[in-house]
Amino acid sequence: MAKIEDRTLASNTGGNDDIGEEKRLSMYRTQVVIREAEQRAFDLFLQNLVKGTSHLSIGQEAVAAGFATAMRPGDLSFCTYRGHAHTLARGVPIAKVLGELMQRDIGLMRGKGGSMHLTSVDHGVMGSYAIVGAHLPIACGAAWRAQYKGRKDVSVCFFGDGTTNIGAFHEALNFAAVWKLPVVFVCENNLYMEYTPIGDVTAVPHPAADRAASYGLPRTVIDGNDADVVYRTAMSAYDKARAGGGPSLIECLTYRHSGHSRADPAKYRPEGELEKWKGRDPIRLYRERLKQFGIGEDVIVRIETDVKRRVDEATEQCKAAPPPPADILTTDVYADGGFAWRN
Amino acid sequence: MAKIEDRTLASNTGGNDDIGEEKRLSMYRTQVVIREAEQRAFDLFLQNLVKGTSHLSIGQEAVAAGFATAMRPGDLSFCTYRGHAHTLARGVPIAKVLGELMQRDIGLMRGKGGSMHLTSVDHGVMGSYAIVGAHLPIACGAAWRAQYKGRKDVSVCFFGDGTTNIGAFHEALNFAAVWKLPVVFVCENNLYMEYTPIGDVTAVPHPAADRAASYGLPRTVIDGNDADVVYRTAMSAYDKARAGGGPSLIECLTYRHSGHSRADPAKYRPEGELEKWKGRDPIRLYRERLKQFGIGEDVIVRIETDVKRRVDEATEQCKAAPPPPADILTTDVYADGGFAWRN
Amino acid sequence: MAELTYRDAVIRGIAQEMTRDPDVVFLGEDVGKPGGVFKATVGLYEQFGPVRVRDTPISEQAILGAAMGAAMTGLKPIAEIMFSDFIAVCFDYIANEFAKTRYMTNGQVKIPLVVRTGNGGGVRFGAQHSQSVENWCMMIPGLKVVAPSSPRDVIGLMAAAVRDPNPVIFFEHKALYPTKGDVPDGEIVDTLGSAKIVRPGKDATILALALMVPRALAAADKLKSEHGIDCEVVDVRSLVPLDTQTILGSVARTHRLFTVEENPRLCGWGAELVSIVADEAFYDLDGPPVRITTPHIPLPASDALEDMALPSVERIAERVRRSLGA
Amino acid sequence: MAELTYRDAVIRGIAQEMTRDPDVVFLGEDVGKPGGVFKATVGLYEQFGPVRVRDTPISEQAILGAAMGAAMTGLKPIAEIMFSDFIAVCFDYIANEFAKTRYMTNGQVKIPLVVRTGNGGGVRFGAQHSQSVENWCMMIPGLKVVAPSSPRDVIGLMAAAVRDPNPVIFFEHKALYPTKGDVPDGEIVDTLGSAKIVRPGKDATILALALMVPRALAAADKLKSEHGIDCEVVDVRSLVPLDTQTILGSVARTHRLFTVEENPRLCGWGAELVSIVADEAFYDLDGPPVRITTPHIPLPASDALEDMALPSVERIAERVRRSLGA
Ligand SMILES: Cc1ncc(C[n+]2csc(CCOP(=O)(O)OP(=O)(O)O)c2C)c(N)n1
Ligand SMILES: Cc1ncc(C[n+]2csc(CCOP(=O)(O)OP(=O)(O)O)c2C)c(N)n1
Ligand SMILES: [Mg+2]
Ligand SMILES: [Mg+2]
Repeated sequence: MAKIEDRTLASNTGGNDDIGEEKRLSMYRTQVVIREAEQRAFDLFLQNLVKGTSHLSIGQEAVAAGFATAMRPGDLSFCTYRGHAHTLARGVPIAKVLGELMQRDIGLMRGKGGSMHLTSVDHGVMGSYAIVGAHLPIACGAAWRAQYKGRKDVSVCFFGDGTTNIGAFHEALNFAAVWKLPVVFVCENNLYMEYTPIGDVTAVPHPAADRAASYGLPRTVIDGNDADVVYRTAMSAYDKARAGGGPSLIECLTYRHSGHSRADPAKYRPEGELEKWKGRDPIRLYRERLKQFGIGEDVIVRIETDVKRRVDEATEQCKAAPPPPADILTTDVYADGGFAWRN
Repeated sequence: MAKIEDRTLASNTGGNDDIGEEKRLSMYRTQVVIREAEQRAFDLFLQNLVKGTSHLSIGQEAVAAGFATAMRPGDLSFCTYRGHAHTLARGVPIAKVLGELMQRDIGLMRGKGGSMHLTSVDHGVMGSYAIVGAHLPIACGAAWRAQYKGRKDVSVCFFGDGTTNIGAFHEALNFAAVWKLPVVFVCENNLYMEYTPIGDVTAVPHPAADRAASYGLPRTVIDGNDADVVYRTAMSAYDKARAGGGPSLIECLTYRHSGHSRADPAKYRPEGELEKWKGRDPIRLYRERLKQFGIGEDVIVRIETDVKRRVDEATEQCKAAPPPPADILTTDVYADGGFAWRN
Repeated sequence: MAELTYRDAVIRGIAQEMTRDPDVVFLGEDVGKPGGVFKATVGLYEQFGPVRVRDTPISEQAILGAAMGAAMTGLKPIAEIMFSDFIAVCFDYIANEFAKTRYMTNGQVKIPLVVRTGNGGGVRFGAQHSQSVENWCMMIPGLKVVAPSSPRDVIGLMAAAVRDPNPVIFFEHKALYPTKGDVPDGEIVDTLGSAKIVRPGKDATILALALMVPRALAAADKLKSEHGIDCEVVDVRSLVPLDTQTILGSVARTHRLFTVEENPRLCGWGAELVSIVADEAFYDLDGPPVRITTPHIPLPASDALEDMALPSVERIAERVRRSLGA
Repeated sequence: MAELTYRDAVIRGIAQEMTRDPDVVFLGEDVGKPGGVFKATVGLYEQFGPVRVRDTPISEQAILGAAMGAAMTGLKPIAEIMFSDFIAVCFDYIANEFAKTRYMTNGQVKIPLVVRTGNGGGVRFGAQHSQSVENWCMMIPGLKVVAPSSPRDVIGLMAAAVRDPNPVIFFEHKALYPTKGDVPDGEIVDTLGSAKIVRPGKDATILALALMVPRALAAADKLKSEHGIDCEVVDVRSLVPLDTQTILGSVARTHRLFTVEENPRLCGWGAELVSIVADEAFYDLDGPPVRITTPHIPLPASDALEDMALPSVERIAERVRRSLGA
């Protein structure tokens, strides 16, 4: 990993490289938004204002920021229950995300979906899926539509290391490869399925990349904590997809700083592991990167302060918002808006 | 393929090689039994005496013969709907197999299971499964039991090329590898799923072998029409399994001479393909092999005549047998022998 | 007007909708070039080409998942699951994804797709290829579920299913594929959620579906000619939405209810219908509502045994006669 | 006698059986070293070691398939499917393999295994982690299906399930895990197929399962104290085998039937029970049998909405009161 990173840095000698200052600032902002919003979600959970379960991506922000920043409007994201990061990265307002976690009427789905199902079609976030693996074939279908209609959008599907062992993973990858679909599969390898180390339950060291050959795809493992590396990898996968070159499978090495879900104190971690990864905190790393590119501390702090303010505002907005009204309990089961199964 | 075969022949310079005359005669007999019994099944179908569907292995006999001959008593076979061959190869009486296809009371399961579900626990045939892929995890479980109990038996699981694209394949292979189970996965690549060429729907040229690396397993493709090659491959996979070395995945190249099932005239085949493969008919090939090893035509003919007689006898026995009696309609749904779901 | 097999009606129904709307696409195993294992899609590949009619790997989860993703983003896929028993290998899409996504997203995502599948017994395929699994889908909120019994209904309900903005599970009965019926010329479009009184009668209501409809009709004829019992036979056709008005209306006239279900007993669609009638038309009923079903067993392969398992004309007639005390 | 949580009763039930029989093995995701996501298997790994208590990959089909293969050949596996909603990804094993293999093989193969799974709502997990899916299993011939409501029943029915020579699907209710109850010391072994009258009464029979049992009891108390209505509450406990004697016996005394189902309406277990009672005890009934269910919708995540969806004490009481005209 260290090697990948060094190469990356070496290739970036100024603000006017392939990424450029504007995108970099935007990627930094996105990562800070995710960090602050998720940290807030955790605090609100401790105050019993976030109910149900929730799965944070603190420590994994660079993956979401890199892939989203490289997208064009119209590209589609398919996420898991650990989908707050990807949802925010597509520009969904913080209050809509926190509102859903807090089960308020202003939430993205007015409380009907909850933390594990964030969806914002307007932003290209085509859903967060809570059955492991289920969305990989679904992303194939969206990509098929693009291919069929001659559109140039790409479907990007995020999932974890543990997901590579379920049948739907295999079916989707083969299907996408055979049909040459414009879909990009992104495995966020955070070393754990739920509480079990991925290595304990997987036949190969790299759960996604070591399987790519089964689908005629190249092996790709990247440093998922370096947003620049992620961004560049994303760009080339999207380009390939748009050019009719078919799917990609990308394994991003990363780490979640918190437990699997809000219920998990993560005691199963070997000593020092968290600290080691905190040393590679994607946000700290990227902050340094910005400075290396000559961006001033004041610019960076301005972003940070602005994001914090927005998260505060969103929090207040959500706290003040009412719960969903009773009458939406039975709406939108069917396309006529209702739930009638009989006449 | 030609190359594999040449090597095989070269290594066999006499009746006293690693396989030996007795085993060879037995393997030849097994192949002829399968061929004759399946040909008979087809004739009986034309006479409307075999009902429902049936899936023949004519052309694929060497796989069944080689793997079964290498087994010890106590080793377990798990088959698909295309399981007559593997069932016969374990020594199940022909009349029990034909009887089941003819839906007679003397059938293996007295007509309750039918052609697609041949099972004979006494012979180690732990079932034929008609949902593609379902039996791969089941074979893992039987192997887990062997491992848990410290037994040395091996579970052998047969399936087709098309099966490699379903989720259960992937789950089973990873599971077997991680738990180092004594299970041998045998892919009979007969080039077609049902009517669709396997290459049209698979991302890699060798649907099983090209996926072995995903499970940390070596790539193995063999000539499935040469019973000696099959036998030797089976032996080494079984040895590895018994020694605690974990699973194997073996892709056998072969071809079915008839259609997918009795309903299929197999018009989708490119011209000349069938003829080419008939030129590599496993039985003709093995007959020549026997002669190369100095076995007399009279010995071979005696086997063939004996098998034909047995198939004739079995046919008459089945024709004379009654259909299953009404009272077994509701037996053995539950272990108490009945079907009561209430008091 | 032409006489058509149920099988050919499937082809015509799909072709009608693919001709009408270029966003209708069709995928499944061996459905394209080979024309389907039941020959119920012959010619579609030739007519609509390899871009709209696609053969897939043996990957039922990928088939349904892809159909859903395409439906969410603008296509109207028809997906084939060859035998309805195989719904078990892709049930997550049926139960958890298709059915819940619109609700969970508060209506943001719509999933207009059709899953068509060969359902039912009588063809000696054994326990894993013969089930009647309409209730597997009926029980899941968010789906629509239809099961036509005649060639005409196949076309009309297929059209209605394809045009419906919800996920629809379309059960074709394997044993009906070779059966024939008159079909009008031109476009046929039916309505989901309407039952059909296929034989009016005054002594009892018999509810049936798919293959059980012709059997219920034959039983009604037998009951009439042999015992003078005049049964009304209702082809339920659509389990969701359910035409309870027609059903309750019929029971209000006949005062007796029988369901004829091919599914094994427990939690079959007849249980739901009986529970509705027992609650809402309790005082209309002159005697106990009776369910005639396949016994609660897996289906045997043997012809002799299978024929004993499924409700037969004789069993239906005998059960009704006995209940009516004739 | 000790007070135990439902969660700890699961641990004790499994431990009791693993201690008794070395062929009992246990597998699932995060069940071993981590002690389970619901902490309902804490300590088993330490007590029985890594050979008997095994963590698996996220491969539900492999989990159930392996359990079946092991069961067929001599072990007695307990497999965990973490949330019962995930039965949808491995439903082939439930519906087509476990349930049919004994029958298809004419009794050659036996499959003594237990699938235990976290079922039900009330914990704000949303539509894909909150379903009550007992009916998904009840409808399949060849399975047994239980759903305990108390710590004591958890242990006793777990023991009965593990000792049963058939595949048993064991539904633990997630919302009940923290609830407490008295449990006798020593070995507890119950019987599958026996319902329990948990509150005798004479005015109406209320059938309930799992989380709905305490709610039905509370509703009965409310009906008694506020309206003088005396309800008999039956904890059905086991859907297959079904104790129809106890149920029909109760209805014969009370003459009214209510079911309280957490499942969405269509084809829930209550439909089956109503159809049995309506047929066999028609003349015992003094009024329509009524089903109280979750509406036919996916479950919402929001606490406010979810509480409106599941049958509540108030809704149960109100519905019974209204039906009885009090
Ligand atoms: C089919 C299915 N099985 C199990 C689960 C329970 N579960 C939720 S998240 C998870 C771990 C997923 O691990 P991974 O794919 O690595 O993603 P991560 O949570 O690490 O982002 C499990 C087992 C589920 N939701 N769906
Ligand atoms: C889950 C499932 N999907 C589809 C089928 C229908 N089907 C039966 S056999 C078959 C082809 C299997 O091909 P392959 O694995 O190559 O085996 P072969 O028949 O060639 O021996 C298909 C698609 C099935 N039985 N189960
Ligand atoms: Mg992970
Ligand atoms: Mg094949």
